[in-house]
Amino acid sequence: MIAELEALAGFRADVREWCREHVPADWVARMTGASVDESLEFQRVWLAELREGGLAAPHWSSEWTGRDYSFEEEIVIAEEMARARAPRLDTFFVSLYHTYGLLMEAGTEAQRRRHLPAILDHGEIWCQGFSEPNAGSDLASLRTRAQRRGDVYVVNGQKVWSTYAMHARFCLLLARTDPAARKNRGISYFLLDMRTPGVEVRPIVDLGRRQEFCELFLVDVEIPVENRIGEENEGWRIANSTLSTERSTLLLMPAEQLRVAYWMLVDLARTTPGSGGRPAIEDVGVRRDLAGFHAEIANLRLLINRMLTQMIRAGGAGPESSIIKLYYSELLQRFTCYAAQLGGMKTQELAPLLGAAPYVSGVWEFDFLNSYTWTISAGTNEIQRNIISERVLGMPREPK
Amino acid sequence: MIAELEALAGFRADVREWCREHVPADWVARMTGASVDESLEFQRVWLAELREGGLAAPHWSSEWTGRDYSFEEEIVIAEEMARARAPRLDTFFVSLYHTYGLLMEAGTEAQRRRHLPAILDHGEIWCQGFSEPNAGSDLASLRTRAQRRGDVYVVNGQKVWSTYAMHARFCLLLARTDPAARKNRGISYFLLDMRTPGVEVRPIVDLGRRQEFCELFLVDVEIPVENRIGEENEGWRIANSTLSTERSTLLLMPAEQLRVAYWMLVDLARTTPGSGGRPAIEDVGVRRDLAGFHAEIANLRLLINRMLTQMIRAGGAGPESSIIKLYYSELLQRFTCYAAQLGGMKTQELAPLLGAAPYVSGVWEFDFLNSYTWTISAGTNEIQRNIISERVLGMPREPK
Amino acid sequence: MIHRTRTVDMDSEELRAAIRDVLDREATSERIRVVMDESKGHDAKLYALMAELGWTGLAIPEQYGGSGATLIELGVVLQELGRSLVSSSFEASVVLFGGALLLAGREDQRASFLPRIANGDLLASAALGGASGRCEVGSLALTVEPRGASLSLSGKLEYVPSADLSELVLVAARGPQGDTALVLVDPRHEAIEISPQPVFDPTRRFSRLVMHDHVVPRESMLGDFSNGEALRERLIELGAIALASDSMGGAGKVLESTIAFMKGREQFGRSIASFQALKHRCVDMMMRAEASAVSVEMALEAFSREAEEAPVAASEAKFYSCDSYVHVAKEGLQMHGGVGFTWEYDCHLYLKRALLNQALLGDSRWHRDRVADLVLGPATAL
Amino acid sequence: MIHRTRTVDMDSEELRAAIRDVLDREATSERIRVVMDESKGHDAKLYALMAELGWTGLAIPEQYGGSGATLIELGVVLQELGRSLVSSSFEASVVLFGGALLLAGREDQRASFLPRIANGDLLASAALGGASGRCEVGSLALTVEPRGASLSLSGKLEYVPSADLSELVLVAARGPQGDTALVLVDPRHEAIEISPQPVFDPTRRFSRLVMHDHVVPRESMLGDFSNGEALRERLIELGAIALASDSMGGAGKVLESTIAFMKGREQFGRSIASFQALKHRCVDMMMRAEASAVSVEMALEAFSREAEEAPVAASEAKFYSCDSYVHVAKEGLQMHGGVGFTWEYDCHLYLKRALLNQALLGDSRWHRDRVADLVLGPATAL
Repeated sequence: MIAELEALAGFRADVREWCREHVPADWVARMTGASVDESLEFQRVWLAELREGGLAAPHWSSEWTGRDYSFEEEIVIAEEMARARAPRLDTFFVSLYHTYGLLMEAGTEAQRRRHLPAILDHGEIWCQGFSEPNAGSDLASLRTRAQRRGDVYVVNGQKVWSTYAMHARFCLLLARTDPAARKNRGISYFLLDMRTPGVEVRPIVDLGRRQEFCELFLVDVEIPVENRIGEENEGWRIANSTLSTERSTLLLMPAEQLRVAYWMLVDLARTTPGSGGRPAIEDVGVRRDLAGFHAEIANLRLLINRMLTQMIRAGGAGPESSIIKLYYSELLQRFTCYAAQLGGMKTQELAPLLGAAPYVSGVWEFDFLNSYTWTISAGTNEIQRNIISERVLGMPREPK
Repeated sequence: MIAELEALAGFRADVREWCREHVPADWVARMTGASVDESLEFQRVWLAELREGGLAAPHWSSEWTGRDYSFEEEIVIAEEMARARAPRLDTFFVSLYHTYGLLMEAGTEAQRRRHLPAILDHGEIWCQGFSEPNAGSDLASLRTRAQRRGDVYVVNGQKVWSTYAMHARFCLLLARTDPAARKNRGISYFLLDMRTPGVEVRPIVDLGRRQEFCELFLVDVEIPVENRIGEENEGWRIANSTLSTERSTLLLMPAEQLRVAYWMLVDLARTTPGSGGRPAIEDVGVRRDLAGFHAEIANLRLLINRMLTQMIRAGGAGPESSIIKLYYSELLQRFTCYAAQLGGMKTQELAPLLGAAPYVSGVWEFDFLNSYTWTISAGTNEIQRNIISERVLGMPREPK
Repeated sequence: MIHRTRTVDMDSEELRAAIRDVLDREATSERIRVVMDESKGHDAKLYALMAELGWTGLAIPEQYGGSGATLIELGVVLQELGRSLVSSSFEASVVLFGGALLLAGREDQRASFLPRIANGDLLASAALGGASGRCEVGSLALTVEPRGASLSLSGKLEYVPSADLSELVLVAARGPQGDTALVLVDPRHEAIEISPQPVFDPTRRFSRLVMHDHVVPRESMLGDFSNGEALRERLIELGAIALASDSMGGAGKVLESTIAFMKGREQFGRSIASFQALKHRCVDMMMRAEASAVSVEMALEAFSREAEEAPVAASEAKFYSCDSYVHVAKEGLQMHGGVGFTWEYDCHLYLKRALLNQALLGDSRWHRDRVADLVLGPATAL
Repeated sequence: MIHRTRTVDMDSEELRAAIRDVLDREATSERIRVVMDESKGHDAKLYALMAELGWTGLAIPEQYGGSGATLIELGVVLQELGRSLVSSSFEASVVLFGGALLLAGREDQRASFLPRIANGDLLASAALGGASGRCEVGSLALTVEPRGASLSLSGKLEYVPSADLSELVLVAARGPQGDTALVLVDPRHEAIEISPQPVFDPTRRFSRLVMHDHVVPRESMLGDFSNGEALRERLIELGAIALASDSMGGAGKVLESTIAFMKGREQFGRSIASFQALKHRCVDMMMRAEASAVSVEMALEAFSREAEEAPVAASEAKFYSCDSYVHVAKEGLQMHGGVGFTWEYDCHLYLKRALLNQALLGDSRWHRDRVADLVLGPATAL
């Protein structure tokens, strides 16, 4: 579809071949209902496998990976991974995307050398310490304090929604260094060693009874000054500029997975009796709904293609990625809810869950519940709508 | 359904009999595409007919009508008029409801004697001069000025959305008497004789190309002091307290008409070919939609019954009437839009319109377009939602 | 001494207040979580209290030890149980099993079971649907064959509510003429294989029952072959109304607690309950909850006086109220933001219960099709 | 001297800007209203300008006097015409009639008509559907019978676009074997009874054509009986894509003008564009408009290269873009408040056009059913 990718047929064939050889055929069965330790181990093995194939971090520069992929090749890799239903590297998500983006943009050479190889070669896990209990969508109102005392900052406060923090070796931390400054002016950015005394991690049990998110309690935690990123009180600007990088191809994989998931829904419709007892796929109403999802899933991919094409040609993503995230997350939620409802009592049956699953695993009720991670986290969809209405549609802010 | 009405079976039979004898069987055919003058004449004749039957203003006190109906009997009359598909008295709507409510609550005995018999016996038409071009939903910010000069107020300004003002003999007018006071504190309420020099009426052409709404231009219009209602600067309070009276049974007729309209939609589904060529009523998807409307229309009537029952037992309507107006208007809009779409190209054909029609006339596309009078006028549904969220759900107002 | 909740001249709203008062104390979120993590998922202590307070006997005639109220009052109990996410056999024992006896039980059956239901001593259930939990008569996966003075039952039953607690289950089985029989069986009998069917909603318990040539005396039948299918349909309506009641109660609670949460939650220097977009969505939630309430009330009333419109009203209440519950629970979870995604908050429990209610005893498509057939007449060619 | 709008290396967005520049001047709301009140409802002056600028010949090969661009560029014109609510025969003449010649015209037919379409001289139309404007082949209400070297046509055609302006109409007729023929007729021929079928959308004109034993030479056929139905289906897809394009253009404009209106409208001391509930709804409108845009683009592209997925893409673009247009136009009218209800503002014109687009050439149910059949295979028992 994207004209620029047509020339990459050979490269695509190689990636496809690699996936055919390396994506473990039985991983879904093996990992369904796996323990936390088993999942973690599997993620490490899969990271190593990808690294050997040169596919663990296609967006990283060749200095760290030895491979230099064009943006077009990155797109092809993401497409093929989705097509092969490869496991997501979700345990290393912050490490591979946020930490990399941050260090390349605002880190020192020493920080890069210390951390980037450790991520890629040893699977060092990072977490994020951004959200706080009383600063959900209103991130800039965070209260965690970092006070300079000589060569260290002493940090006190509480963080929440820190994914995989119980496994993490380091944390990307935002804390307030100037309480007198306006909300987003007095914040600094730190790398926190999770083994520092005073760091306590408590997992949060989520609605699927999994433990992926954590709370962090920070009591007199000392962070050496050299682990501050950028200047003091510049944390908000740094976080904002690095948050938006590398987002563009991240939606490709879930979007491709949704295309695969469409056929899972069709299968469900074939095997579920419809209202009159005949297979649901023969029900005119169900068929129309399936036609609607077919169109909407196609549109999602087309929207992403349009964004990627623009990035290939002009560079830099605009607000399109917010729009696509909104479109994707709501489509995913409607789609999975529809499936959960279509399957009747059968889909009400409790089923063991799958770690690192595609966002549609086929355990439909779980997939639906899980879709709220997309509509709530990283800025709720309500916040996204505010932002889009103001930045894209140019509508005025609300009076305070 | 309402237990209290069961005892009124005899009364109901009488009203039904009256309707059978008096509602002109051919009025829909006769009035479809009728001219403005023909419609007006028909309204006058129908008012006279109702008056003779003692049914023109069942909510008026016996002092003016010679009839003393209980609230329960009022409900029965409204139900039976709807059932008989009787014409609405929409030309006299302001006269019969707003003027009556106002004069009974805040008028002088002289004002009542002058105006109420003129309405009932001679069909005097009233209009409302509330809205202004720059004060739509934000009515309290109106700018029309009334300055006291001796025994008169001199009024200058512009009003809009004044229904049937071109036919009206009098106008219920709100104007600002104290520009220094806070928005809703400096407003007074007047009875304006439409024949006063300086009053100019310009009809607005609506989206159905009808002329029912008007603009009023007021240039140095003199209103005698005795035509002020209540005290100076008390207009806002008076308008608010009289606006809410007599609303409760007004929704009964449209709701009953929607029940009749349901069977018109079913007829449309029987006579329109569906997607596969067979009648639409055999299409499973259409059938499910029809089942949904059947339930929602039943719910509407049940919501109204619940409100009326409470009024019979405890007196006084709460915020229920806002909720019901919201529910009704959005159901009406979805229902008529659905029908317009179901009918295919056939319903796209331009058809002559019907004055004083039920809100569902069967010219579906027109009915749909016309449904916006319900969602926009007398406080848009957006304003209704604000009000309900604050007054019923107790949610805080937005900061200004 | 505990006073019975209902007195003769109490109206529905007084009854509701009395019930809510008890459940607010005895069925807190903490308590619900303890019970739902137990294998039985039935709050026996609360059930005993409910019996003592007369809730289990509310709609049972006085001659059988009940209070002689109607389904309308029983509906209030169901709404409040839904509101508090109560895990219990109430719906199975009192509504379905008790309801079946009231509709078609012989005098000896009524006399032996109704007093025990009323006093909370008898837990029982009913299995009305067929394979995959479907409701159309063709889906019944249990067959019954008369054999002299006995009946032989073979096949399976799915998603039987609270069956593992039950002394008796009323099962719907397909007869030799394609007719239907409703038969009492003892699920603990050794010839019956019973296995749990856990669902996402942790507040509910279901079992699968499998039997092969399980022989019971002919007297175990409720009604006979000639009225079995009609009775099964009435019981599906009754169950549907119970689920609609549960849904309406749940939706009302989600609305309330979401608004309470929003009022206390500050973001960007103001309570999130002051954000217009959220306010408008809350009004939509409220309208659906209000409309569900009248729809359920109508169905309860129509069913209790065996009105002609009862079948339509029951199905409409089922799909409208259950669809609304799902809508409200989805919105409620979203508006809670991050904490809505946690196990700790109740949002997910309501959403899971809403989805289960929607799927049980005929999903929304099934009930809409049923309404269409009843209101419009059957489609001639489908 | 007027320069042709398109040059070889102009991309779609440059083309769009050039077209919009012209229409912003020549197809103002005032002008649209003058034209729509005329009986023909066709802006002949604008049409001549469009021809001069090369829009009518954009997708016609250079050998026939066109620019040799593709349907993708033509789609841009259609989107912009939809955006400006242009009343003209463009869709009938250029898209449907011109498209039919390009798909299946004989060389002599192409040579005699395409240059005249390109230079704006020939107005023509196509009647592809049957009774009540339906699209399935069984609905065709015109029959054709070969009679030696002639064809005899009997029956009626409904909702033929711009037929009253047309010199020629390509009509779809049912053949004796249940096959389909596409035949050129002259609607002004005395044997053809032509009567207007006015619609709510005042920017469009349709006619009903009735004929009884109207005899035309066999050469009037486009293609033959063996490929007539396939061709008719391609033309329905082409027309559907044109309507989807018109809808997408209209939706984009409604979104823009609604936001502009809101920004200038003050209530309660602030611009109504600052109200959060309205902002969120505008974002929904925008998302639908954006998704329509890519959906239409995909359909144009797939159809122009005769891709395997073109039929699905065409039907998806039709229902998605038309449904979205209706949604956006409804919201736009509501957000305009009182003035949205007036004849003076354009809100109602967009809404009426949106509803008409949705109904024309297969409504959304029809196109969804078509997609389901193509993607899922036909339902075995319906």
